[in-house]
Parts: sequence; C-alpha cells; structure tokens
Amino acid sequence: MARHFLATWLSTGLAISTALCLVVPSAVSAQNAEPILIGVSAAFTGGSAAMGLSARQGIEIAAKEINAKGGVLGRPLKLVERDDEGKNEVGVQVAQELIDKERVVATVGFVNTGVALAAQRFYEDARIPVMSCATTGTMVTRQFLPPDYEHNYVFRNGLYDSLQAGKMVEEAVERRKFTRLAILADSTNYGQLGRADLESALSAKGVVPVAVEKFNIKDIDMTAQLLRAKQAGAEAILTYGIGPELAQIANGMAKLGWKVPLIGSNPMGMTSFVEIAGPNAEGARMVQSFIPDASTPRRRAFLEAFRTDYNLERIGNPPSAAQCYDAFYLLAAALAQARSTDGGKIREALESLEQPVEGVIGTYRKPFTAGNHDAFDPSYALIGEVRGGVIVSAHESDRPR
Amino acid sequence: MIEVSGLCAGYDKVRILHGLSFTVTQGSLTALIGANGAGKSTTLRAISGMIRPMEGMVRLDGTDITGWPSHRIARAGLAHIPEGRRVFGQLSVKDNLTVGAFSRLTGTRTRGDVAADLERMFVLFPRLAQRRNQPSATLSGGEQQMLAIARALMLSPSVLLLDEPSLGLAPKLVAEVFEAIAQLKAQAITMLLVEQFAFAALAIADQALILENGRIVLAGPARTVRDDPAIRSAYLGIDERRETVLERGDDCL
Amino acid sequence: MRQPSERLLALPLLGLALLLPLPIVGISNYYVHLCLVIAIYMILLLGLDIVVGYTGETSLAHGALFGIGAYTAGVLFFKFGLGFWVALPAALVVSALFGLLLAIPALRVRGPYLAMVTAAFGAIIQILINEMSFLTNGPMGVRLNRPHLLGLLPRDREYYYLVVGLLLLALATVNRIVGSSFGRAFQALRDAPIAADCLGVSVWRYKVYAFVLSASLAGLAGVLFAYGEQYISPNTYSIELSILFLLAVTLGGSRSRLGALLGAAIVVLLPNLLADIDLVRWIAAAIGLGAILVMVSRIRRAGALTGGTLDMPVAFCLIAWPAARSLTSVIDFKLTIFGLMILFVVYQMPEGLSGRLTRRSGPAIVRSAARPDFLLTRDGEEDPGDLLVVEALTRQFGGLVALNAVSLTVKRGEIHGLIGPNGSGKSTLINLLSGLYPPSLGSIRFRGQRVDGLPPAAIARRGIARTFQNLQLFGEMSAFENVLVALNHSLRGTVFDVILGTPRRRRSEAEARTRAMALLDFVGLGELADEKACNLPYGKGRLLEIARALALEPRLLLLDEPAAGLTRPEIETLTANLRKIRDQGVAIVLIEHHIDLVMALCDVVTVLDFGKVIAEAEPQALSRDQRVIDAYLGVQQPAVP
Amino acid sequence: MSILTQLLVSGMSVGMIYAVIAFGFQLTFATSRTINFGQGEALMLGAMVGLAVVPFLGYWGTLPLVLMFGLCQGALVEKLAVARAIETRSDFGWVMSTIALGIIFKNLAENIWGRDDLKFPSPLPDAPLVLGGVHVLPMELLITAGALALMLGVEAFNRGTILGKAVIATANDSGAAGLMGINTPRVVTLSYAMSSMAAAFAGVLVAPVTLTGATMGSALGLKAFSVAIIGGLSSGLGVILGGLLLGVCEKLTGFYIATGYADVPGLLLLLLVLSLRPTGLLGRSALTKV
Repeated sequence: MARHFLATWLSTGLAISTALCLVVPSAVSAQNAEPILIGVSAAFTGGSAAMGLSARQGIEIAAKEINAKGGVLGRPLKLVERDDEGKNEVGVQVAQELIDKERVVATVGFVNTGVALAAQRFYEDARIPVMSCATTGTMVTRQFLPPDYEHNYVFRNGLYDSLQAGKMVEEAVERRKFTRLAILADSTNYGQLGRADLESALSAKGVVPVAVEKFNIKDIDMTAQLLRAKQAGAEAILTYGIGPELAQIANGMAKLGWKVPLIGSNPMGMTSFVEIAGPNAEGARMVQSFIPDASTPRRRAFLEAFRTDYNLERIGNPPSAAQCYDAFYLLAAALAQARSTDGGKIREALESLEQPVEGVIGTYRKPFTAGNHDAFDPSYALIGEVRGGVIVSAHESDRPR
Repeated sequence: MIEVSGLCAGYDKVRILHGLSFTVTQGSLTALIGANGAGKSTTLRAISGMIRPMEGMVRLDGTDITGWPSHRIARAGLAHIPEGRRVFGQLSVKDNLTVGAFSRLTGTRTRGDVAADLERMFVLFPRLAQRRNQPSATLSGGEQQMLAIARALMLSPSVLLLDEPSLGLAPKLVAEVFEAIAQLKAQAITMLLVEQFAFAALAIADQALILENGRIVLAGPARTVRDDPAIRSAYLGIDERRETVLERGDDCL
Repeated sequence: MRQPSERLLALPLLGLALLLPLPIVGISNYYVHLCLVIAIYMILLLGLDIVVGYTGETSLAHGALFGIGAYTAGVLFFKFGLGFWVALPAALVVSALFGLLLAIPALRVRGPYLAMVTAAFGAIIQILINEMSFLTNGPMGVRLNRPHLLGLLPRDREYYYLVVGLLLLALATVNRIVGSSFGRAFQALRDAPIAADCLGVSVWRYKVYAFVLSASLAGLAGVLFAYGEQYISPNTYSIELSILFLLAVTLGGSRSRLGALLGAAIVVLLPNLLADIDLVRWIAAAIGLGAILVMVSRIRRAGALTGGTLDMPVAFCLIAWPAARSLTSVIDFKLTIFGLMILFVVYQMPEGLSGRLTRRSGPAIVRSAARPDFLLTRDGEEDPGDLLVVEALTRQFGGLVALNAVSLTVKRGEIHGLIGPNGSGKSTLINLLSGLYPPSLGSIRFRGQRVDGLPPAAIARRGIARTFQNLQLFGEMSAFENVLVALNHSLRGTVFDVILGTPRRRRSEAEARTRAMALLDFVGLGELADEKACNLPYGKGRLLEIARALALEPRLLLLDEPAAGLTRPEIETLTANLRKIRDQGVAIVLIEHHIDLVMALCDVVTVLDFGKVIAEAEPQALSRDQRVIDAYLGVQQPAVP
Repeated sequence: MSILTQLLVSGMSVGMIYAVIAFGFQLTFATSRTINFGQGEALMLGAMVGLAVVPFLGYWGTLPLVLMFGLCQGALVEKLAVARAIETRSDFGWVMSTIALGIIFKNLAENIWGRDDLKFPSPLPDAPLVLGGVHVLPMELLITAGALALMLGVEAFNRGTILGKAVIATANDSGAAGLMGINTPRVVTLSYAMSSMAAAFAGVLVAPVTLTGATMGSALGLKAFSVAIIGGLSSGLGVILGGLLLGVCEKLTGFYIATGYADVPGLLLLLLVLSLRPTGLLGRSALTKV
C-alpha cells in the first residue's frame, strides 16, 4: 500500500512538473530575421533509408555552415525535414505539406526516383524549385520539359542512370574489353530503370548481355542468379542494386568459387557493401561522384563535420551526402543571386548562376541552363574501386576534378 | 472438505448456477444429481477453478479458494476428473501419470514417493500397466477413463471431484469404475460425484444433492433420496424401473 | 419509425459535411489532398470492415486488391489509352473477380491460416504487377492524368468532389447491405457458421458475397487512388499497406462507418502530425495531463491510492510527455508510436474509437398484436405419409462406428422420440440428417427425394430445420435478428434490390420482421427481442433456437434436447408449443432426457444404443422392453445394498 | 548435374533457416493456438544483440547470452501482447498486438543500431567447402546442424523433463493441464519464451551469411510463416519438410524459370497446400464438434 502511495505521488509530481515545464516556453535563440524555409524530402525509413540519411546529413551540414556565416539575404535557412519513407504516396503528401502548409521556398532531397516522379508535379504546379540530389532516374529532370510546360522547376546534381550506365559500360567494354556481360539488377524501379539504361548503353556498343537477372531486396541467397550468369559464360557482372544485396552477390560468388569482376552503380560504394562483403568486395568497381578522401580543405572539413556532428567515421553513402551538400550550396547561391524567395526568380538564378560555387565534389561553373537541368556530365562520373576495405579511385586519370 | 456458499457461476454473461450452498464433509462421498443442463458440471468446474465463480464462496479444507486459478486449487489438494476423460493424448500412459503428480514434483506440494504411487496405480489398474509406454490417445475409452482417475489420484488429493466417470463406457467397464470409486471411498478421500447412473451413484454415496436449473432443490442422505418414492417421483422421474432414463450426461457427437 | 441505418449514417455524414466546404474556401492543396486520400482510404476500409468486422475474417490482401483497382486504371491507360470513365467500372469488375478468387481459400480456412493465405495472395499479386512489365510497365510505374469533369472548378477540386460523391454512394451502399439480410448473414457466419448453414444461410455463398463486395470497394478505392496520385508503381501495394489498413480498422473500430472514417483519418494524418515536433509535444502534454486527471478521479472514487490507480495504460500516458520532450525528432519513432497506439486500442478499446463514441443499435423491431391465424408453414404442398425415410445409415469416425446401419421412418405430422444412453449416436444421427456430416453408407429420403450428401443449407431449404444441443446462437446479434437470419429465404430480390431499396424488397423485409416478432411471441420470447443472444439465459437460448428453426418454415423439425436447462413452467410451455407445431402438420424428431416429456409427447420412440436401433415402439410399450432396460441400467446392475 | 545439386544444396540451407524460425511458430501455436507475428523481429533482435556483444565475448560466448535474451523477449511479448488476448478470447487482438509489437521492436532497433545492414563476423572460415563439385559454406553447415540441434534439444526437453511434459500436456488439453496443477498461463509464457529463443538463436546462426540489420526479420519472418503453414503448425517434422520444400522451390524456379519469379512457386505451393490440406502437409486435422 505504502509503496503504491509513494509511486503514485512520485509519478504525479513528475507529470505535473513536466507539464509546468511545457508552459514555460522553451528558450530558443532565434535570430531576429524570419528564416527562409527549405524543405527536405527523403527516405529516412525503409529500404533507401541509408541513402536518405546520408543525404539529410549532407544537407544539415551545409545549412549549418551557411547559417554560421549569417545565412542568405541576412536571413537564416531553416530546414523542414520530412520522411517520405521511399513511398510514392507518402512523397506526394510530403510535397503538398511542404508546399501548402509549410510554404517552403525550395526543396532539396529525394532518394527514390519513383517518389520524385510522383511528387515533383506539385512543385512544378506551385513553381517551387526542387534540387533533386540523390535520385538517379534519367527521367527525373525531364518530366516537365518545354513546350509541354512553361518552365522546368526540377534540377539535379547527381549521377543519373544513363550517365552511370554509360560509365559502367565504358569501364567494362572499352577499358577492360569484356564482351560477355551479365546484368544483375534488383526488382525495384531503381534496379529496373538502371537495367534498362544499361541494356541500351550496351546495345549502343553492339553488346548484348548474356544474362539479365533479378533479385529482391533482402534476398539472402543469390545462388540461382549467379549460376545462371555463370552458365551463360559471363566474364563480368554489371550490377544495379543497393549495398546489402550487392554484398550478398559478392559473397555468393565467393561461395560458388566463381570470381569475375563486379562493376556496379553508385550504391556499390555504400559502406554496407564494403563491410558485409569484406574481402569479397576487393576489386569491385563502381561509378561514384565522390570518393571520400581529404584531398582538399573543403573535403577535410566536410568529413570532419560528419565526425563531430554525427559521430560517423564513415559516411553511409558518401556520394549522396556530397551531392546533397553541394546541392544545398547551389540553392543558397541561387537564393543570394535572385535576392528573392520567389520560386520563379530562384529558378532563373539557378539557370544562370554567375559565380562559381565550390562544393565538395568540385567547383560548379554555370551548372544549369534553361535547357539542361542536370549539373553532372560524364566527367563527374568516376570509377571507384574497393581496395583494402576502402573506396579509392580506380584510375589515375579520375583524380580530383 | 468442501464448503460452498451462495455460489453463482456460468459462461460469458449466462448464469447457470444461482446461489448453491452445500458442504461435503471430510471423507464422505456426495452424489450430485440433476437433469442435463441443470448445472452439475458447472458446479464442479466452479469449485475446481476451471471457471471463475461470479459470486459466492468456495472453501477447501477451511481455506477460501474462491477465484483461485485451477492450478493453484490443484496444488491445494483438489483433484477434478473432468467430463470426457481428457487424457493427454500425445503423452504415454506413464507420462500422463507423471504429469498428474506435477504439483508434487515441482515443489509446493509435499512430494512423497511419486515412483511408488505410480506403481500403486498400475496395481490398482492392471490394464494401464500393460499399456504403460503407449501414447494415451491409442487407449480405449474405458482405459482412458481409468487413466483419468489414476492421473487424478497421482496428485494424492484430499478432495476428488468426479464428472460422469461412466460416460460412454460399456456396462462391464461401468461396474469396474464404480468398484474403483468404492475403493477410494474406503481410503477416506472426500468425493463429489456427478453421475448419470443416479441409481448406482446413490447406492455408494453418503449424501445426495439434487440440482434443478442451477439451484439445489433437495439435499439429504443418499439412502433417503433413493428410498423415498415421493422424492423419486418428484425429482428423479417416475417409477423405478425407468428411473435412470432420466439421468444421462451430455451426449458426445 | 426511424430506420437504424439512417442513424448510423448520421455521424459520418456530419463529418463529411464538415469536410465538404473545405476545398471551396480556398484551403491549401495540401489539405485537399489529405482529405482526398482519407476519403479514398475510407472507401477501402468500408469494404475491409465487411470482411473483418462482419464476417470476422482477417485479410492481408486488401493492399493488393487496392493495387488491382489502381492497376486496372493504369493498364487501361498505359496499354489502351482508356481513361477514368472506362477504368471505374472495369476496376470494380476486375477486383470483384479477384475477390471471388480470394473467397475460395477463405471457405476452407480461418484465423491465422487465412491471414497467411491472404498475405500470400497479396504477395503474388504484387509480384505479378511488378513482373508483367509488358502490361503494367513494371517497376517504372504508370503515369495517369486526371479526368476532365465539368470544368467549373480547378481540376483537383472537382476530382475531390467526385471522390466524395462516390464515397457517399459507397457509404449508402454498404449501409444498405449491412443493414439488410446480407449484413445479418455475414454476422451469422461469423458467430456460428454451422448454425447459419443449417438455417439455409449458406456460409459458402455469403462468404463469397462478402469477399466480392469487399474487393470491389477496394478496387474502387484503387482506381480513385490511381487518378488521385496520378502516378502508380507496384511497390505501393505491399503487405505493409495491407497491415496499415487492418490497423486502421482496429483503431477506428469495426462494424462502424464512423470507424472507417476515423481509421482512415488516423493513418493518413498521423505521420503528418508526428512530423511537427511542437505539436507532438503539446499532444503528449495533453495526454499526460489526461492521465493525471484519470488518476485523480480514481483516487477520489477509491478514496485512497490503490494498486489500480496507476495501471499500465496510465503509466504509458504519463511518460508520453517526458518522452516527447526528450526527443528532438519523433518522426524516427513514428512506427513505435503507431505500435503503441494499436496496443492501447486493442486492450483499452477493443471496439475501436468509434465503439467508444457510439452505441450500436439493432434493426427496428416490429411489435405486432398476437395473430390467431399465425401459420408456422405457408407451404401448401402436401407431404407424403412417410416424410423421412432413413435406410441403413452408417457413419464412421476413424475406427469408431458412431452409427451402425440405422433405419427409421418419420411419418407426416408425428413427434418421433429418439432416446438412448450417451454416445449411442443420437446427435450423430441428427448431424447426418441435417447434412453436417455425409453418411459413410446408407440413404436419407425426405419427401421422397434423396437428401444425403447435400450441403446443410440445401437440406435446410428443403424443409429440415434443427436446434443444437450445445447452443449455436448468433451471440452478437439480438434475439430478433437471430430469427431474421433464418427468414432470409423469405426475402425477395437480389443484392441490387437491397442497394436500391426497391419496393418489393422493402415489402418482404417488413413481412419478415413481422413474422420474426410473431415467432418470438410464439415461443414466449417477445419481451426479450432486443436482447443480445449471448446475454440470454440458457433456457431462453434454447427457445430462441426453436423460434429460429421455425422461421425456416420446416416440414421436419429436429430438436436436440430442447428441454435441457428449462424450468418447469418453461417445459410446460414447450410441451404445449411442440403440440401446436405438430398440430400444424410439422413433424418433429425429439432427442430428450426428460422422460415425462417424451412420454407425454411422442407418438413413437426409437431407442439407440452403441449406434444401433435396439427398439422402436410407442412410449408406453417401451418401458416393458427388456433390451431398453438393459441398455439404460447396464446388464450387470450395480449392487444395491 | 552439378548445377542441380548446387541448387538443391543452396535451397536446403536456405530452407533450414526458414524451418528453424518456423519452428518457433509451432511452439506457441501448440500451447496457446496463437503465434507471434513479430517472430521475424525476434530473430532480428537476437542477431542485433548478438552483434552488440560479439566483440566482447566472441561468437560462441555470445550464444548463451542471446538465448537468454530471446527467452526474456519472448516472455515480454507474451505478457504484453498475447496474455490479455487469450483471456478475452479475442482472435483479432493477438494478431494485431503481435504485429504492433513487431513494428515497435523493428523501429526501436532502427533507432538503436541504425538503418544500415551491418557485417556479422563469421565464427567459421568464409572459404567454401567443395564437396563433389558442390560449394557450401561452413557456416551453412553450421546453420543446418544448429537448427537440427535446437529442434532436437526442444524435443528432448519436452520428452525428458517434467516441465516439458507439462508443455505437451498444456498443448494437448490446457483445461485438464490446469487441473493437474500446471500453471497453464505460465506454460504459454514459457512457450513464447522458447519460441523467441529459437528465433534469436536462428538470428545469430544466419546473421553471418545474411544481412544483419533492423529490417532483416520482416522478409524472413514472412517466409518462415509460409513454411509453418505449409508444413503444418502442429508438426515438427512438417516445418523441416516445409522449409526444405520452399527453399528448394525458390532456387529451382529462380534458375530454371526466371529469377524474378523465384518467390511465386513458394506462394502457390502455400495456396495449394492450404486449399487441399488446410492443416498443412503433416498437420493433424481436427473434426469440428457440434
């Protein structure tokens, strides 16, 4: 009885005191100027969360840096982060919430091509620029092209599929002279869009893949896929999937005692691939936009920020983080140049950036024009290789831009 | 000894028993008699904790056990042989008996010599000895009933509730079961017996309770109930040649 | 007299009326879209509720059925360039077909097994949508354009109103159906499927109806969703979505249109609410405050602090606020919060939110004056003298011969007693006669026709009704509804008559209600018509089973221990009633242990022992039959001192 | 030929993973007619807890700890999600609440260990063994051995100890078991504890060869559920048979038909089994009594 008495009053006291705390407004050191709201829409949960979280971290670091220097137009930048869960329907809701409820001036993010395709139309209708920094679908920036639409509000600085596929095929067919290639792609629209781009890039070189196989997210055994590729006499495997399943492929190959080169798209650079595949990942090559090395002061600071802000020795997906970090800087530069938060003016500014913008991937000089909303060209695509458990540049010629 | 006062019980919201009060004295055998649906099995279930009494009180050897869960009541020394035998089909005969001694083997109840009791059961029911290692699901109905009784005795109970021990048995086996009950009575185990063969039950019982629609309508010495034609025609039916026609347990299938 | 369905409709209509003006008064597109998704989900939940709430089954396939609707629209647009107005009816038909497919396993399994079958079904659908790229454009998805409507309002507003209109239509349809014989049948097969079958309400047929109806609503929602989002891809229609829908039904409350609205609103709005950390903190503070108030009121009531003052839910609520305060972002814990809400609802509000807000009501009861000309059967056809002829009927269960070559004949208008010791096969015989088990050997002829091997519902419709020894009432329904279920056969018209509420349907429904009430009066349960069947005392439940069986207008009534648990006055009423039933020409087979009842009523008595007929005679002759006495007393009579 | 053998062997090793998880379903179904829809999450938690302590204790030292953790986690699930539902005899209740707990566990794990899949160090060499042209990882052999050992261990417990006999007694007839003095609610708790222990054990077994992360359980749990249903929720041999059947089916379809359709035959098998033998291949059927 006494014990209950005590417990109850203790908890009552606790609740009342906490309730009081609420009434006292939480002291927030707000800058006087009204912040500029920037939306962040990416998958923080679900299958693409690893990339979405890296993207969010890149954006947060950039925002923090810019705000530390006084923001833009004398106003701080405030991020409104929303989890689109990698689900189209949630992405659509998030887009509308950011546009109509939060009234953001622009949105950065997007990991999943499907989500981007489903959600972007709302930004287009609202004339709010989107900096798509981790999507890969080639279509993403080409959904609202003139003359069907007056202006296209979707920009991207990221490695899109046709660019990645071209680079992978170049690596496999031109550099390494393979002619019998197998494609292993996951069954999501990421994998299948990439597979389509790979097939067309190969056919441009007159190569027909000897096997085209599919696997599911979270598949734990790749024996059937690998045996089919092996049976077909593949000399190398081109992959389009994300880190964990790619690691299962590398491990499966080791298990079958069948070792042919792996050449993959960007997610092969995910930490999870390198860690889970361990020694089996050695020698795997993949298209990357950013290889985390402290080769420039900017990069050093960037990597340091991950260490201090997130206690991360290794970034989950360095290209996503770097691309989104740079994207945020590009957006900030456009805001500064436009001297306005009007969507149309920001779009115009993005299409005609006067000052070069320095990011961690490189320095962007006039990255966008009215006709081209992809900042990246093939020169941004590097080939990375797993060596000694880290990703390094595979080719000397690919060294810092 | 069982003392029941004001016992109400039933299923879901449906009340079957409406305030039963009776006492089964130490070492006596009481027969509980009534038509189908009168609430005989429900009474046993409410006493042994298989269902929770809605109202009233149940005392076992002076301890208030009202609302206790069945396993706790079993540990207090009450064994209930449920209607329909309900042996553990996957377990062998021997394991069934071992499980019967569960509360003795796992602590709270005085342990005694379980192995010796086991052998005693095989002496008491020689048929079971032959089938010692056979899964009990393969036993015949009569053998299963023997097993159910033996299993309950493995608890070395002070009180035993028997629900229709003759159910579905061939006449010869019925006689065997009654013989076993008579032996238990000789060992001074307190027993409450629900039985379709009212005539036979009254023959071995000390006391009788007649249940009608969840109420006790008559309580008294078994002999009086059996021999009084007025009572018999009022509660047990018509003339004695047909009397047992009245008192049948629940039907199976 | 107020129709109950209108009352049920009132609350959701109110909610919708509140939502309706929103899009006009220049509210932001964001909210319009949220309302749109809520409306679409609600359509689906109305359908899912039919399966979950009314028939009591679990479906993890509704995400996929939703996808089938969406992809019907997608494929028509992508492959054939056909737009919304073709897709709408097409989706209804296609998803109904898939519902039919889904109903087949549902007929065989229940519980966790059915959950798994539906999950597998859903997974296969999703894989097929993903793989059949030539038709569905595979993982790349399909883009659609919203239809042009009147052009008076912006396109998205017009679309919203279209969806709301269809929602109201769906709402009205579902209301009509669940308030009709269909709804009663669904619930009947949830509460006591065997009894439903034996009352001519074919479990098979109504499960198919329920699944088809539910699937069409899911398909309708799917097509509206496809055109609402204007982009569909296969990954949406996963098992997670199915689980989400189930959770919505749980949270909102089953068997409730309001519940569908609440459930849809919660699952759509919750993620948006949780994204706003300040709002979450306020809500958490309110919850904490509520918990304190609950505790204070408990202390007041109990007069002191007791163990019950701080139970698990209250404790959970108390820590909600500090928890929300300590987190910088709750969005990462969204699923945890969701899970906690479900646990809370499952244990604290098993009826769901709507169950807390509203009280259910049964169908209107028609009180009628006693009708002296009340006829139990309106069938004019004359029965043959030998109404039921059973020949050499045998039934084995494994090695056990429960019934061994039993032959007997029940004559028109007679009360035929069936007695025998326990396990002698009486109930097995009844189960064979009513078609629950097929016989191993032998034949059953009823009114000159073979009925053995027919399903129970078919036998019931031919005029054999029964009661059960262990009550098989539709527990969640009122006594009145229990009888109405058995009157399904008397209702005219199809499901479309129900939806449209045609006059002939209304007329026969009104007749059925009058008749149901008359039947309840007949067995003496008129006063208890409103009572839920599970609340009835045992004896009354038996009388209700008789009333229910009589509603079938049977030519033969099988009664399995009708007097068990009845009081003496009730037994007298029963005796009188059974006589009345016989006098109207209905034959009765009576299993009974009250020997005086058997003696008083039966024209002839068959005695069973160990599955065989050991005697058949008039009751008076029976007590002198040595075989009968032996069977009852045991050959070796126990020694009597 | 060697390809076929390779596929069979790979299918069987995957199948044993499914079987050992499915085994857990069976344990709880026997005593309480309920199953934990969060079984996959129990497996995940086992693997994640194992991963957290493996640097300190080594793989073999981790095992007892993980088994203990599994026992506790299962008991918790039973207390929070199942006990009340059994009391109120609500079918829908336990389905929803075990799903809800699964969601909560997954979400908490995501927040504790992150959303990335991680590497679980293998206690055995990563190099495959080559047996007659068939490649098999030592770890895969360990999984098969471990799964069999676990099932045999539980069987021995049930047959050999009084507590185990009490479990069988409860499974056979819970009401009668109560009359023997067996605390049947506690036996149900025990069965949940053992079920989660089996899952946690499976988690540490499979983690070195599969992906280890907060989401690892969902897909595996669902597969294991199919296996339990195919094999029969009441048959120990059934889950092994079901697991092997499903695993082999997936691999053969993947290779001989198309890798995209690898899951379809398994699901069709499930539908087929359920429509022909609703209690599973080796399940016992019960006659509905009226």
